[in-house]
Amino acid sequence: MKLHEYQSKQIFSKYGIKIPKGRVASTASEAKQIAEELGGNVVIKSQVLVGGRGKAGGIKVAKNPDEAEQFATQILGMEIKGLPVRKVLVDEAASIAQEIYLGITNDRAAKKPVIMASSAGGVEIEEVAKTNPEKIYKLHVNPLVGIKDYQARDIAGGINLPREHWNAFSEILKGLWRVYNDYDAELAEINPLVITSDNHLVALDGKMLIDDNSLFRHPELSEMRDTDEDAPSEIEARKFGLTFIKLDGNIGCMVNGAGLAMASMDILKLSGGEPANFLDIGGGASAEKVAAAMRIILSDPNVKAILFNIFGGITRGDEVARGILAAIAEVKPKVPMVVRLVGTNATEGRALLANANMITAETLLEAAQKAVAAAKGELK
Amino acid sequence: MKLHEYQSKQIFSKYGIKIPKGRVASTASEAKQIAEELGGNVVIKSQVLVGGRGKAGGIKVAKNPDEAEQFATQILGMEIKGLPVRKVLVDEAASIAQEIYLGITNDRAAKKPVIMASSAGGVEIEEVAKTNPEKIYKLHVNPLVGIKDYQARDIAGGINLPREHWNAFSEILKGLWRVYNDYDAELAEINPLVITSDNHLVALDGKMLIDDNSLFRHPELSEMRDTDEDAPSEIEARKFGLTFIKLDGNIGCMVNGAGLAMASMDILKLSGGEPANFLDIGGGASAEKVAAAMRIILSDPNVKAILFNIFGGITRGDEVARGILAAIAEVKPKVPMVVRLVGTNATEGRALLANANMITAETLLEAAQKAVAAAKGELK
Amino acid sequence: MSILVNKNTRLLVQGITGSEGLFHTKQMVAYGTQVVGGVTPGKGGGWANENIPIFDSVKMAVETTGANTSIIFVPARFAADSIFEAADAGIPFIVCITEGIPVSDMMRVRNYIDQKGVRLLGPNCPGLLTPGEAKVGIIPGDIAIPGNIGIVSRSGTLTYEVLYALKQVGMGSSTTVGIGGDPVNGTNHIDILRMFEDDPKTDKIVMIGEIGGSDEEKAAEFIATKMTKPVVGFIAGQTAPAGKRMGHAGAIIEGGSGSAADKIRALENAGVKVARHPEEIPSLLR
Amino acid sequence: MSILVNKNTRLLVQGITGSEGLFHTKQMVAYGTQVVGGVTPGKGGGWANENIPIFDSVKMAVETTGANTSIIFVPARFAADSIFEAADAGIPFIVCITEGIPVSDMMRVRNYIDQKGVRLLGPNCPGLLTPGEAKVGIIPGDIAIPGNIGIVSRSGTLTYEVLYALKQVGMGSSTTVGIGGDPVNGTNHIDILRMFEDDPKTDKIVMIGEIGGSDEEKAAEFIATKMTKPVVGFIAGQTAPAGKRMGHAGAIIEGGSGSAADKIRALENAGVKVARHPEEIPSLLR
Repeated sequence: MKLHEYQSKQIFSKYGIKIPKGRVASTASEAKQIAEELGGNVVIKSQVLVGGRGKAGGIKVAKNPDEAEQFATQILGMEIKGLPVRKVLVDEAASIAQEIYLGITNDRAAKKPVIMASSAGGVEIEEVAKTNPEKIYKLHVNPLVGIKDYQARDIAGGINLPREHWNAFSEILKGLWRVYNDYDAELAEINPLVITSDNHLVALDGKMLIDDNSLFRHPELSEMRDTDEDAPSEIEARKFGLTFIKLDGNIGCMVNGAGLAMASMDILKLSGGEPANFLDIGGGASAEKVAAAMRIILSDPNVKAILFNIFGGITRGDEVARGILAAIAEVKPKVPMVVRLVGTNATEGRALLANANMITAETLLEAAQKAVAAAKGELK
Repeated sequence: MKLHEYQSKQIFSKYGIKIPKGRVASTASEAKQIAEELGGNVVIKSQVLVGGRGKAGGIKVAKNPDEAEQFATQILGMEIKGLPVRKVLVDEAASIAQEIYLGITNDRAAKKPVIMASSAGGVEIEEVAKTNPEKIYKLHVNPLVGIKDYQARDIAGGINLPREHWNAFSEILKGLWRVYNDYDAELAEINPLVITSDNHLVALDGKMLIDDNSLFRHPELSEMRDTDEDAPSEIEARKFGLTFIKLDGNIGCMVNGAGLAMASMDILKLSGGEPANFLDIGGGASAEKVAAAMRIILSDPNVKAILFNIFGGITRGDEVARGILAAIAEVKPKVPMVVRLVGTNATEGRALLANANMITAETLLEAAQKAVAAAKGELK
Repeated sequence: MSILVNKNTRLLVQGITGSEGLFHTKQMVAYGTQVVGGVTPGKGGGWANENIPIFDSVKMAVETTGANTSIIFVPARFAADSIFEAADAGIPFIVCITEGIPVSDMMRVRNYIDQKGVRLLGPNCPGLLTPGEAKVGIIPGDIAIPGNIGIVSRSGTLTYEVLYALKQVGMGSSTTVGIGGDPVNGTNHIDILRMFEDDPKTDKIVMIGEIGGSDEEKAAEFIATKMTKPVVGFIAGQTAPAGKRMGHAGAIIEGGSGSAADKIRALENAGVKVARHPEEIPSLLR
Repeated sequence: MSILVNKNTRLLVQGITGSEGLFHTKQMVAYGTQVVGGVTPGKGGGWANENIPIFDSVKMAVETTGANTSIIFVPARFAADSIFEAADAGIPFIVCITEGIPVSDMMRVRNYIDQKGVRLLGPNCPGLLTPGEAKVGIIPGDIAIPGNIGIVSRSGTLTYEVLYALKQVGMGSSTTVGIGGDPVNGTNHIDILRMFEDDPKTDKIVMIGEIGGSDEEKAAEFIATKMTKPVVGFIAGQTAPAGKRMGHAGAIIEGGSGSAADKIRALENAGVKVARHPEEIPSLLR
């Protein structure tokens, strides 16, 4: 899950990393009041979970509280990349001498955390990676050992940071390392980390991505989740432990296993159809889960047919069949359904579904082709 | 350095390990008052830094506050193995179903911390090691990884702890592990860890040894140091960063390097003398340090001669010579002094000492023999 | 011959008393796999599936049974510790079926087991199957027959699909290995490709990849430079949108890299025939 | 020939600008050791002893100078990190002179460098000397001459004593190694004995131990079973009281074990001639 800038920075601050004075506001008048408290010269920053807020006009510098109110009104009325702005962060404006990038993320190839830093801060790191890859300094950290002072110095030297800032930089990096670890972050990023004109190091912007698999260790974070970026069906699916991604096609898919679900989408496309979703019901799915999955698929009015492709392994065919039957009884779907059931307890499952008026298929290709035909109304 | 039982148990308690209710008292009336607060049935435990307090009569169970006062009076008047009892711990008496030993210490051969546990708790672990070595269950922990639940279960199973206590035991062991780590302990020990008759696990006694080399990380511990067990000269030496151990002979020794200091003592003995002390002035000793060392040696009235054996390496002969001269000027020693100076800057050192009226020697054996003769008054 | 598991595999099941653990233990036993013991802390001394002894710890289980392979079915929050435990107990080959282990845990695990020389398969994988010899995992045994094709895959059910398609045309597998769909795992495509290259019973190889990471691209380079045996490939996720995790934690197109198109191109450049859909694989193997 | 250091040693000095570091750097340079660089964080770009470049990090120093050995003079509270830094920078042989490093730090260091295959000598040691070739440490160069005697010792100045006594009678050393007096260190007696056994320039060996631990007892077993070259021994601390640390953190008789008498007995049983005092060693070597 993604954290908002203001949430990330509050966490950074708890770990000793200096952030600008500021608070979050939901209304323009709140923003004005915060600006007054901060002395007037502030930055109004939209809090949405996408990049490119600045370019979209979602970040503005105000010279006084009235301007702050005016900008906050504008920004709180915006949508950025389709996401409504519900909150703005009102931060004391900083006087910037230099902008640095500093981030820690998982390097899946190296199986280690990697620290990335660049003297070209303030722009997205992917952008720097494309245009000035030599400006990104990387260092891997052994997760059993943690970060050491010499590594912090190595990075400081690697981005040509003036020596007078090495100690402060080292403390910030060690703080960020603890954030990254304590929160099981996939990314903990300060961009920009600025050297102010009075020679302080301040985290002007912050970003954190948390590993969803680790949320059992961080119940407090689940409450901070902003679901604006997710389709309602995706939120509903998460409640049931299902992985669902809404797409633009008209054939609903219910598959067990992520790889097979992707392959099923691919083969639908290859057969001339368009998948309405990615849906992995996961390993060992229960009948209840399957029923929930079916309801979610059918909540999409675009769906003209459903493809069930279940290959039993840890998932058992009979359980899935029971879930389908329960969902049919409850939702009474009007669209044609193509089912293919193979593997563990598939025979039992097929027996259960024998009277359910479903189109059956033996192979995946056959199932996909039948689903495409069904969606076109050529098969019922 | 050693911590007292009450100090160790207070630390354990901070880490979630249950200890008996109780407080420390310096007077019998205090002890009585604590006993009253605790309901009367208490244990009075002498707080001295030696083992075998029980056998020495330094631990007594009182049935009521008056008895507590009476026993406290007795115990506070005792000396145990030469150490005066200045404090007693007054603990609520526990009803004991089983006594367990649990300790974590450095295994120098394995280069790893080792957890030791035994169902034969309540006696010294060295005693168990001699009489029932099979009753001690050992497990090494990788210091880069830390302790894991399965290791705690392994130990619980290894000492045949009833399963109902495994979870509580695991929490205690993990707490003790954090104590051991956070305090850079050489030993963190609960003995006995008791199962009370109402089925709780309580640390009835506690012991901690802290690595002196780590004290820079624990300034608060230095203040807790009880110096009763050390000779005054040893305390004085520590202030100057000198390693000094008082012995019973009459030849003071000042040597650089622990191994050479031991060998110098050995060769004195071989030559028919008795060393008055072990003294290593360490590597790179300054003139000030050498002067302090000389004052400490001369503070012992038994000392009839001094042997200086300095082999320069990181220590420089000229610095040592300057220290000796400064000390002579200040202390004006009346005992004969035999000096042997070799190695780094030895020539400069010998030149400095040429006029100091000292007995010189070329070899260590010669120096030792001259010192023995000097102590007998046969050489001046 | 075969790779990693065979008739001599002495298997330990960690989490044997959980519902998935017990279900698949029965399936493995039915297949003929030597399941020599199970571990569930606190239940040591009992029995699973009538005659499989349960132990409190892997250490005790190994001492008693001589297990040389372990399979893990314990819940995600305890699974990383289970891998540590197996590695500490001297198990040289660990298969972790569990899905949903935090990446931070897995990075610690990898850095620990690598220094011990322990091989991990998974997590979030279906395990592996040497048809006719041993099933260590959850791949349905009846969909595969013995043969000369080595299969390595990031996806579980997609692997079944391939085995099933092969069986329809009478083709069998030497060993089928599911390496799992997590971003940080124990064994990657190259590790298995190398074993297949060295395995006399394997003549051809099927490699199934998916979007995310760069494992397939590296495998392509390995195939081009180090392999003599023919490889047929398939990459799932050609229709996957960027920036969305397709179920597997590792299946995500990030920062413009890891797309199916890139991987297919890399494989084709390495001389790999890439199937358009799983059921096309048998014909490409002829 | 010699062990561990020779004319080709390219030495880096960590903590080169400290007073001890600089003093001994000069001594090592004067001896003829190739000191190729120094490290003091924050002073990179400067020079030590006129022509030795100073770097901010070991990594930069290694990249620039090709150093293959490092010696550490930094204060105890930073020394463990300096060992980590050298190991991470790819230095295969690290000598740590620093005294007073916490044992907890050293246990982490050992468990880390062992997995990297890095050799550490020390800490709390005088380093080593291959007379006429290289001095890496603080052993005074002028007290030793080249020869065929390998010396390994837990004690610094006691080693000087032996070298000095040998020189008086015209005997020299192939390499002299001080392993240090800490309870947890990098290299032990056996490691060095094995190297001497394999070193064609070494014909006889002097092993100097002291009270505490069981290193000498283990070395005695190694000598009895694996060594063909004669060994002369000395154990310091025959008059040391039990339970008191004799200066070295590792020199303590604990729980009744680690006494000089035990060690001498073990060595004598292994056929080692044990000297009564250091100056007796030359005659026992004849």
